Amino acid sequence: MLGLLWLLPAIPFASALALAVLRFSRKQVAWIAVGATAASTVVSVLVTIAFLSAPPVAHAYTQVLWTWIDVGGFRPEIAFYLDPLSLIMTLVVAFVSFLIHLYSTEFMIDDDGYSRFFAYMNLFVASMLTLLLANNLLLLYLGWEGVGLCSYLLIGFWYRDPANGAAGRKAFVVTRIGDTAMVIGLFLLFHDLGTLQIQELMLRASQNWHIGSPVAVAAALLLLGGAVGKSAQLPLQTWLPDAMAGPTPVSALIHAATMVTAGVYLIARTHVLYSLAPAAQFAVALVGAATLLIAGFSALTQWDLKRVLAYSTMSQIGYMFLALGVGAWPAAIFHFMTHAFFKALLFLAAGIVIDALHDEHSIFRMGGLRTRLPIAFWTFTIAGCSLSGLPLITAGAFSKDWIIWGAWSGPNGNAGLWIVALAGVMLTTLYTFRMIFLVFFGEASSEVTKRPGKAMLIPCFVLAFLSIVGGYVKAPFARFLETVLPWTEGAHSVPITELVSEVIAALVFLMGVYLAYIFFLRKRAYAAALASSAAGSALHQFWFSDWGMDWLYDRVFVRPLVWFARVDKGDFIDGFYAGVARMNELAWRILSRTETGRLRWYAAGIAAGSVVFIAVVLFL
Amino acid sequence: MVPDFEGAMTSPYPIAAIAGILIMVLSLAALLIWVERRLLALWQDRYGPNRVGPFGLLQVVADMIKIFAKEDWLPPFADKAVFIIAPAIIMVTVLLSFAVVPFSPGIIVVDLNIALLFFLGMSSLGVYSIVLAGWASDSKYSLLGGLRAAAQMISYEVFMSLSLMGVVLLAGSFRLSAIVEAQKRLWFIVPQFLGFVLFLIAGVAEARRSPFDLPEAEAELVAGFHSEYSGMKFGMFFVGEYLGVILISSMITVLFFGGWLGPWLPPIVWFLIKMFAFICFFILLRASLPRLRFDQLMSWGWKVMLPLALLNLIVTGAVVVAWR
Amino acid sequence: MRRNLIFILMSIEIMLNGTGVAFVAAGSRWGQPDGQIMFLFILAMAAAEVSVGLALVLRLYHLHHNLDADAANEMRG
Amino acid sequence: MEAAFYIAAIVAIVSTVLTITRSNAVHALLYLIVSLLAVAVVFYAMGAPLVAALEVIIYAGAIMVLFVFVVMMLNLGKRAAITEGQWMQGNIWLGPVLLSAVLVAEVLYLILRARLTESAGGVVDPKQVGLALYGPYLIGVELSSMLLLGALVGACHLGRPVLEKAEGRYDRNSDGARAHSGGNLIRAGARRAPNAP
Repeated sequence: MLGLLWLLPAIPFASALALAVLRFSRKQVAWIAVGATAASTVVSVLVTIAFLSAPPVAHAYTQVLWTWIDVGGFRPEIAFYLDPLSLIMTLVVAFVSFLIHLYSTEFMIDDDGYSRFFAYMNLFVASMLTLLLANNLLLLYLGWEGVGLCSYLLIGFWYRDPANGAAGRKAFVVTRIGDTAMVIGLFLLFHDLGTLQIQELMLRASQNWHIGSPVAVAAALLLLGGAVGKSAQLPLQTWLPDAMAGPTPVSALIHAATMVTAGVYLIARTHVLYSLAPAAQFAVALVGAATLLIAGFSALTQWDLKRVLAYSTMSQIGYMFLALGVGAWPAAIFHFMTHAFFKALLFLAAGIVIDALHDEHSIFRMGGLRTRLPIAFWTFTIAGCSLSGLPLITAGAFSKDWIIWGAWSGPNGNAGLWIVALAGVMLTTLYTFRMIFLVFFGEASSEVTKRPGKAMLIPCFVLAFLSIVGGYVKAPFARFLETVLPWTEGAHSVPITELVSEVIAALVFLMGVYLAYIFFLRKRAYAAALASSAAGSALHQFWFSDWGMDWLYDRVFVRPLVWFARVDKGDFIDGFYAGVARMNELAWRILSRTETGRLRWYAAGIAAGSVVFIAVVLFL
Repeated sequence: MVPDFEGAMTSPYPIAAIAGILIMVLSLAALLIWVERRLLALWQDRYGPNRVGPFGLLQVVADMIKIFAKEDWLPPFADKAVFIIAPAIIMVTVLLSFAVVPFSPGIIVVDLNIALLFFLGMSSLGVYSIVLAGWASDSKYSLLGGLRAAAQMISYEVFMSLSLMGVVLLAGSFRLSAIVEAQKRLWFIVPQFLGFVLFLIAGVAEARRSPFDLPEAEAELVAGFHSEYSGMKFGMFFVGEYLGVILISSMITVLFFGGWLGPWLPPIVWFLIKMFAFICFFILLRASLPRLRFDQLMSWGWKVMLPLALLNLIVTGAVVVAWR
Repeated sequence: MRRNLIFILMSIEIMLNGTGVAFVAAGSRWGQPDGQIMFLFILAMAAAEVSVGLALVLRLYHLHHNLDADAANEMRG
Repeated sequence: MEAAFYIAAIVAIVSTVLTITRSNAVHALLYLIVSLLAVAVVFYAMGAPLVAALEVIIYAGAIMVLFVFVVMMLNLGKRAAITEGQWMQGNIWLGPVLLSAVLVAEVLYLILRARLTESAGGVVDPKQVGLALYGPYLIGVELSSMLLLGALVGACHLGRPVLEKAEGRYDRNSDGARAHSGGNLIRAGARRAPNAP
């Protein structure tokens, strides 16, 4: 059964190819695309069953398909590696992708590029699964770039509007910065350790490098660069909000299942390396904590429903980074799973709302939808509660509490990170309930023109169910992951217990809900007053523009570069190339004299040439 | 320098074999003229030739006398040399093909190691007869017939060769006697059914029999490529067509139906029975099917038959590889 | 001197065939299959060349109503 | 077999010479076919049966049929043969003959210089050829398949009736079509179609 592993990425890839090359009717397209992801899901379930019923040796299974490249000592293979970590990731990715595909069949039904859309989506899933299952970093990088390419294609899916194309380009270029760092990291690893095969690499790293050695720190930081780019963390987070230009299911796919979690996966996969480089690991925690706060504040000020969700994703990924940074590895993966469920659901429900209101994105122009879109309301609320961590009954609460607890008690945890994590809970709750109150409560302000059909509702129900019960598997989850990502509490003395941390988090949550209720439902005037005061308005503007990051980058990088390029336009190198071109032109002028267009002339030329050639061979 | 010219089964008396096979084949071809007319009549509820001799058997003799006695007319506008060569080519190529057909052990002129390729080569040369006849006659109907023949032959030859490669793969040899021997356990019709169907269709087209008789389509082109022919030259085309039918039937027998293999009866009898069954099938085709349109013929050949032949070859190859 | 495109193509065929004979002869001189393989490649190339060449000839004939190679000197530099 | 080889070789040379001296295209083609068949016999005598068969099937059977087909389709007639005869006269022969003479001299010199030793190569089986073809020469096979595909597409493209159609629309003034479409005949008429009566 485990031998079916290769089918996981192969099926969506084949389907993507078929959809891109051949022509089908809309119905066929839907069947093929959804069928491919469904088949992938089935395969991943089968593989999981096989893995659980008869765990392979050392809890890892490798399937070598063929040798990819064989140059010198460099011999990466097309090989898939299955261990509890990649198993869980694959399962979640395949399943959530399947649900999102199902949802898209209805959501995109009126779009011209139906087949193109699903070809990209399938390719996206195939790349992500390749990334997850790769047994060496090069193959992982292939999937990594495939994911980047597909995100570019999908964000700019409605390419007729130049703004969308620009958003796609931005996502591509910004993640490219991270990718470059990652490639350099790969070079460094290969140069020092002589392999890219992940397990082998980890083994050699722990043998060759002592803890805190500069090479290990450099390599870990470079990989972190890649992860930061892909996962939209500080300082490369600017592409994610703009990525909302794509269709809503794409946002769901990017945010919930694929792309942004790739960075989390990369760090978890190479966690041995980070254990060897405490400085780099602490950097991960810092990046996570900073992003968590910054994105949370920004989310508070956005008016576009999808942008709020985008910042929320950033901040939740920040949580995962924080968990990775403090050494609470399984907590990060657990949060990835629950996040996949509720964030996908949030986007899907938001898609229903946006679709129902004629493409209206502004939450200030929504309102009172509770009664008119009850299903969207309930699913959105469930997902929102899960996101902000409604204690005891939602999945998000379990994973988040674990991270918060880990921020204190993990190997690298401390009180400061713990407080940041709690502040994050506050922010999350505030912006989530701001959304819920503004969109679904209050008086109605716009007309509902469309109601979702079955294909859109079923994924929502399934995800809502998972957003609630997903948290109860925490204990077996941790046990299952133990072989790959051991969870150890820090050795330092902890004055509080896990229970206390959870209770405090719950209190913070309640406070957040209350504040949101006051500001955004009961007394909206307060919020308005706060925002319009001088300091408040400046802060609002600052947060709204993502802490001025885009402005900063524009000033620091883009403009100087453009200026330099303009100044440097006429340097001597151009002269050299112009000279080459001129010489070619001259040669062309001379040679074109011989181009008479007369066949006999050419034939004579060939004959004379062979005479000369043979003569040269003969007499020299 | 000298290649392995003679296989295991070549007749010990080559001259006798040549003479015997020639006589047999030619008399069969002559007989076929009568058989075809009688069978067609039977299937179309008519009498057919029944006056001359018992069952009209001597009709053939009468026809032959007529053809021999007719004036051998050369059209003044024709290209004389080519006009005369053309009918000879078809006789030569078809009769040469018979040289490699293993009728039964010992009754074969030469058991060539590339016999199948030889057969294909001869059948591809046969087309010149039609094409050149069409060109040399210098009349528009003939020319059109010749053009059609050229296009048709090129199109159908391609998948004809390809359809046979499955058989070659299974038998592992181009030698026809080896192919027959390889069918001792199982006739190739079973594993190569698709190949058989393709070869059958290609064979009908190669023999220019209805429904693929477009080069002479009497309804549109008078008599196609042989409009200007008469007398003995016309007779050669006429007999050549029947020889072609016999050749294709015997090739089908050899390649797909185990050649001379069979219980109780002597090998040659088995061979003749199988061959005759296919000859009857050809005649039945003519009695039952309408003629294709030319564009249908071409697109049928290139768009349906060629991909099928390739598919057959690929699948056969895969199975053979998997089997080992 | 040949100016007829058909004849030029035929001459090319003759030359290709001559090369093929040389290859096969060399191959059989050493008893190796390589010469025959080269001939097969020549065969494939000849088939490709003839199909394109004859299609061009037909097109040119439609354009100029003769087969004079010198009439088809449209591609002069 | 020796005799067959020499006879076939002589036939091949004679018929090739006749090919290049005919002025009637079909006659030249017939001689060329004869020459190819003779070469096939030569191949067989040299111990290359597969190539001999392929020479007959593909060269003589397919490529030459294509030639005959095109010549018939052009239906050149007697006038063309006369023109051809006129083209063949005169002292235009001189240059090519001179060049060829030099070539022949060089080749002869090469042959004479190298002392050829007689050796019997023996028969090379079709099987051997096949194994070598799909073994070390696999890349070549792939390349020639691509070449053939390219030829197929090219021939199809050249044979398309699109150009005529585009011009046919402007039957009375086909230069106008050229000018109007900016010389792009394939798109000619596409622009003016809505206004056309």
